[in-house]
Amino acid sequence: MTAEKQDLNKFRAEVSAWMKANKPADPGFLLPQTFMEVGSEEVLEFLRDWQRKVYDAGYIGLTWPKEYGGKGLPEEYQLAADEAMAHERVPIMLNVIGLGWAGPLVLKSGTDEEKQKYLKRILTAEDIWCQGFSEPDHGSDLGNAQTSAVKDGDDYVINGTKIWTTFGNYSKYMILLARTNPNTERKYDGLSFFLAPMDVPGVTAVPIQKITGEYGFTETFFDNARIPASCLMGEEGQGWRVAMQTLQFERSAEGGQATHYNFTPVTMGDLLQATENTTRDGQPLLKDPIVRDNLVKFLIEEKSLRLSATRAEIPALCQDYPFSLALSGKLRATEYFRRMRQYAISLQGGKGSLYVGDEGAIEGGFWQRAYFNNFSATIGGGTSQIQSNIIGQHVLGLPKS
Amino acid sequence: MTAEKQDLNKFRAEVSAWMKANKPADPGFLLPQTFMEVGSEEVLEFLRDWQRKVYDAGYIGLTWPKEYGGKGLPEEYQLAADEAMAHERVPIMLNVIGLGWAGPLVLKSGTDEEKQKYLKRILTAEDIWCQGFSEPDHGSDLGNAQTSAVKDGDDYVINGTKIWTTFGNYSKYMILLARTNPNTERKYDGLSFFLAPMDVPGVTAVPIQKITGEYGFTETFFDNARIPASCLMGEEGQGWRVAMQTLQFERSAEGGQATHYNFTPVTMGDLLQATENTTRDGQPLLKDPIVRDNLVKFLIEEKSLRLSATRAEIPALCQDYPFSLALSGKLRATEYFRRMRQYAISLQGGKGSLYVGDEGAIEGGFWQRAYFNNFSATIGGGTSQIQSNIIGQHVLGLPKS
Amino acid sequence: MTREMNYALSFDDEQAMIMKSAREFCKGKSSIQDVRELLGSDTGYDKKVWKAMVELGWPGIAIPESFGGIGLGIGSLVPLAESMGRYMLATPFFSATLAAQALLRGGTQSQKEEWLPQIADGLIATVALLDSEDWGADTINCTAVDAGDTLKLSGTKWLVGDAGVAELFVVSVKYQDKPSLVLVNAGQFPKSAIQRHTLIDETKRAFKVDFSGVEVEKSRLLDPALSESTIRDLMLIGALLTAAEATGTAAASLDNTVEYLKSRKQFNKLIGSYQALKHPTVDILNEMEAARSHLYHAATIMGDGPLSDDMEIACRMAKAQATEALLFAGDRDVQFHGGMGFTYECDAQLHIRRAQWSQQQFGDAYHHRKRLASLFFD
Amino acid sequence: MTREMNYALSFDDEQAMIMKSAREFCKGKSSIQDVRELLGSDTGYDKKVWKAMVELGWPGIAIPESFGGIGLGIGSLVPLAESMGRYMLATPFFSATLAAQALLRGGTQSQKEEWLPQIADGLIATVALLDSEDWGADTINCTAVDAGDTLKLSGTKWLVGDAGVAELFVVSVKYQDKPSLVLVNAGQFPKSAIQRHTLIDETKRAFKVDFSGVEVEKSRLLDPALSESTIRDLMLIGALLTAAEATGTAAASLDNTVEYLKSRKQFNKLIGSYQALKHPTVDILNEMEAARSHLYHAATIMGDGPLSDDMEIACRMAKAQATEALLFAGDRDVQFHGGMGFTYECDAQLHIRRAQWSQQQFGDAYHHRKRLASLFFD
Repeated sequence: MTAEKQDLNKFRAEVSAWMKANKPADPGFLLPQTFMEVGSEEVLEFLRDWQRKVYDAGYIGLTWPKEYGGKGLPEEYQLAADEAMAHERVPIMLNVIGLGWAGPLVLKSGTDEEKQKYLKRILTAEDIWCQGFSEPDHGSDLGNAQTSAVKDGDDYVINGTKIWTTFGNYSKYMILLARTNPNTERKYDGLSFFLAPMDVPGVTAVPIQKITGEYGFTETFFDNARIPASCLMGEEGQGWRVAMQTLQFERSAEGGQATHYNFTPVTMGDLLQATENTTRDGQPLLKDPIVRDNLVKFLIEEKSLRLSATRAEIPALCQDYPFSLALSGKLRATEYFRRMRQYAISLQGGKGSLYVGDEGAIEGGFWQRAYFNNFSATIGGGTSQIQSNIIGQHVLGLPKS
Repeated sequence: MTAEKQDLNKFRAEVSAWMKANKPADPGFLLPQTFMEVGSEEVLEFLRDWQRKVYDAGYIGLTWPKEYGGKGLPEEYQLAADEAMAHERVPIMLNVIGLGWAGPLVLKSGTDEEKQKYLKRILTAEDIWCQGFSEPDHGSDLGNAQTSAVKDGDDYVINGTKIWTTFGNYSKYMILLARTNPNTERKYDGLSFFLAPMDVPGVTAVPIQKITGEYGFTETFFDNARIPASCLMGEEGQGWRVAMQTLQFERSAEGGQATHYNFTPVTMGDLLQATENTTRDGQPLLKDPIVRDNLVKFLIEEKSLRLSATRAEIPALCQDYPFSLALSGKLRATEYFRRMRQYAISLQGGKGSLYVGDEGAIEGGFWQRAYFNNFSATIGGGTSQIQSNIIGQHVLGLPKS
Repeated sequence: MTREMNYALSFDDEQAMIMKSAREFCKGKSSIQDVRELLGSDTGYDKKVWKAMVELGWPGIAIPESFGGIGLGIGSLVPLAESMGRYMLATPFFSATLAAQALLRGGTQSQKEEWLPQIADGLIATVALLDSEDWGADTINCTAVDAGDTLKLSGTKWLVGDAGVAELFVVSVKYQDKPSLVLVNAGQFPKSAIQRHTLIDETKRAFKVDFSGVEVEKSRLLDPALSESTIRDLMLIGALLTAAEATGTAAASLDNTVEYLKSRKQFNKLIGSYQALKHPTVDILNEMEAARSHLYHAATIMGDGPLSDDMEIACRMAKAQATEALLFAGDRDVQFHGGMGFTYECDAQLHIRRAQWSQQQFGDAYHHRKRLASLFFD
Repeated sequence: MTREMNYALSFDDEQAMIMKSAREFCKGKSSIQDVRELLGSDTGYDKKVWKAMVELGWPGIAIPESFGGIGLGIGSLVPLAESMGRYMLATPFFSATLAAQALLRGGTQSQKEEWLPQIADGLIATVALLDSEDWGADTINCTAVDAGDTLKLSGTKWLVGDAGVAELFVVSVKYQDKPSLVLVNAGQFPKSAIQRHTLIDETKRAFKVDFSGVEVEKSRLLDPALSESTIRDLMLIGALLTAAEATGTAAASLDNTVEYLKSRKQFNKLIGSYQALKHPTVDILNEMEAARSHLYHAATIMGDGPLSDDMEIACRMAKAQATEALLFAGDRDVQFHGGMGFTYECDAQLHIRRAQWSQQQFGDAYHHRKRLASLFFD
């Protein structure tokens, strides 16, 4: 083993030990599996404290430069810390848009002043960030965003509506895609990108109740909201390019994220554990041949997802369709989770009709909520149907639909 | 029970008894399940004799007028005879295009001369008929047919190529869709419909080898083939309407067919019988819980197909989506058969890799051949994908794709 | 498989009339706004609507005329349940109907005379059958033991529909080592014995009921000779009614999806023109239609006597097909609404939640297929 | 499930080289015309191609250097088999490889020394394992009984690959009530004992072989202590190689479909623009890619010793995933070619037939899932 690898293993073990020792006690509510499930101040503050604690311990922002609150370590260290967190199944890191999107963007393209201003407060979760790309009428068609930004002296005046803003009502800043020019030939060329403050007059974030009954998003209205012109990121008209760059961070196609640990993995192991005490036809569920067969199908699929993620990093094994694994990862994983969670509920028998809040519900209704919440993954960031289009066109070279 | 119903039951019993007594002995080759599987003269002559025999016994063409070889009975009698044939699983009636398409068309729209000339010889299978709608470049797009028919004196001169002509090489006549006017605004308005003789110079039918390795279709070439102008059915330019009318006969949406018994139903009962002696993990197949579950799924589906066919005839039970059952019947049945036959093979274990001709193959490779041949049903007459479009548009009112 | 499959499906004018009036009634009384207003309510239903339903005679539609009902048999319940599902109309109808069927099939003459006319007149009754999450368990954990002249019950039942408002409970118990049914009045146990479940389907009301300590007279036992078959038949009838309701909701879900596909544009095209949405929507239609065919077949052959094998097959197939169809419809309803579908405001949530509910009532699809396998292959 | 799943997947330069040269070789030697020309031939393969393969050392690639091979282990067979599947290149490679693995894992030292170098040099050998259609039957019907100094065999084996040209057979028999393996030379039974199967996959050659009456010396028994585990391991390695080949053919089928979707027009549009065709084709890609990931994982962890649980899991998962992927790909390949797909002339027929073949070799997907269930849940 190389010295480097030894160091890494030691570090991973250290993080694991810390997590084991410091993992917070059961807060009495279902912990969010993703950052889109933070529906109350109580949950928010719980996770804000936890992120701060992990940051103070030195386990997020490892690749960011020391002068901005990071540690200047290679990517492998952050991956090791993230792995350790996933392994210990600690609560997620809260400030996802800051840690994974805005932060890396500022780090890559921001001025020194911007870096000073924003980065450390992202790591400490003092400033929560949100994202304003989607609009009510153009869910899948980001390039068609109509929210306007009109230059007026030293300000831009923003008008329009964004939707699916996670933390819209808790955020200090939004990464905002808005139209500075409505008359360009290509719709993309009229867009600009802003690091917009949310605490200015004219910004209203109205919580959206989710299918689960809980909250987690807002619809965000801009009514002549003035933001300083200095908030513009890049040049006017480059907004689409900056946004696409930002999406690359989301898709993990590029490094620089302060952590990847923004969701709690839900595994077949969890499912098997959850249904351990369930019976079917008077027998333990796992004695039922058809249940077994279905579970094995899911195990095969889960394993293939893990293996494919590894294989995507080995170019020699991706020669036929070079972008296939990278582009299909989201589709495959989110659809797998949808089916797996749906199946998990079906295994619960009568208990499957109980919901979060019922004392008889299996794991407090975890699987019901997990199934419902998973639609944010099969819909958000490009629906599964759009993902299939992308793969068909960009991997197989099929004509546009 | 009404007197009428008693008569019908008596008649059905009579047909059954006759079929039992006269069902031909095993000819030593796999009997065709559909008319698209007649790949040799041997099979053709066997079925021609059989149809003749059934006709002579008085069990097809029952609804056709007596003067044209029929019996002038109500539709119910033919349905009863067809049911009896299906129940006894006798070989199919050969001359499908004649009995089910051309015959009803001539009966409905032909002149008395045409009726005299064609109808009885359809019933006796003396004249085999075929159908020339599809063309190589417009499989699903019948309205775009390019085979030309140019009036020249008392003839039309035909040029072009038809494909998927069942019995192309055995037929006396073809119902032919050809373009008499290439310059109409709507492509449909340039088409005309002919009862075309096949035994004229310039017609060549080249057998197509099917995926099964057998024959059953031809590609039919017209090279300045002259047919009498009197072959035109209806007026020039009405071809599309006549063809659609003819397709109605195929879809059984309209009566008048000399028999509906043109395929051997393949049922779950057959499958269960075929796999009776197969073992899996050293046990009879039907002891395997997952096999059982899958078979029950198919049984539920098979039953729903039968029930839906009955329900389609009861308007009060089809109020929400009046054409739903009628338009989805083909899609549902053919896709069911595809999956069911594919599954049947999967149950065979090692024997599933044996094919027609192997002495160890289950039922002589019947299921393998049945699965392959079924693609003619999921492709021909509008692919399953096109059927879904039709249902989406015409039943649900969804926009065109 | 030597069994001959029964394919009977017929429909008379009376049934057509019921279907028509059920649809009109439910449509008129249960707009989606009405449904949503009731979600947070205590009882989950509108008393005025229930009263109107009683006036139409629906609670007694399958109760013989000799016991104060209309006597149209179980077949008449299918179109009613389907329409209720279609408009998500909630009332104690299902609970009361199952209780009436329990009495009709398993009660003594005097019990029938006492209770059936009351139920036909709108008395809310319910059944308490489930001891655990496992619809397939054939043991009964709740017990009745002799205590002098009375019976003393113990044990807790799950998912007892409308227990909060029911005045009469038909409870399955083990008595003298045999499955038995016993009648319990609401007044015979404290309110605290009833605990409302938090259900995934917010239009429904079901409760955990602890019958421990309840004492009833022996005359409250249903006919011991019939109890076992009555319990079996109740489970099948429950499955059939759930199937009918689920099929109605599948159609509601389909309509909701189709409406959106016809009006929402993305990339300047109506999204319904995309085959990725259109074709699965057609599949939903087809699955729903298959369920309806199974349902009307069941409605055709069901009768008042003990259920035959054919009837059992019909109920189980209908349940398996209908709840699978609704699971599929509800799931796609959410997905195809995109971001909107992810909101509580979108009606897709009502359908996907109902799907999870229906799936688990009276046994899921696999439960029924397993029993069908035994009927066909053993 | 307390079992920790093994997710190892790595790849070194040597493997990259093998993969590259395998692909080039197969592509060069096995055009679709070449494949079609061999369909009707007696042996099903081109002797020149086999000779070239032998010269490259492939028959010995997984045979240790000490026995005349290259010693790259089973992992090296995966990319070879995948490329053969990709170009549907037929040779006795699989048969010979399995026979070599049988000897390597279960043979005595002298048997290894005698035969492995010969196989590495191109001797055609094969295995005869199957007694009936049932890959899951754990009884062996073929027997060996003592007849003085020799063993006398009886019974018939199914689906013996390349038996028409094989010079050496490794045959599973019941001997002294235990599963055993025995070596038989082609010369030891009459040609009439071999009967060629008519296979659904016309690129393959397999035979029914009646070993009844064959007498062999006792020295032809493989090591009795190892036979049971060797038979088990052979079934798993056979499954893995079938999976690799099937995955290659799934990719061939995908390419065939994509090619058509990119060039065929209907209603004036390239048919690949229709999502009804495009999205299932993407699904095929994804299923095929999932199979590849399982395969390379298996290739990463397989070794020359008895198979561990992790290896067993890897082989079974690869087989289940790969053959399901190919069944799906082949079926859609035909369907999406429309009328063309229904012809023998269209290459889709090669893929759908291969799919049926692969499905049934060394156990179908369900067979393997059932055994995985035992590993995980019992």
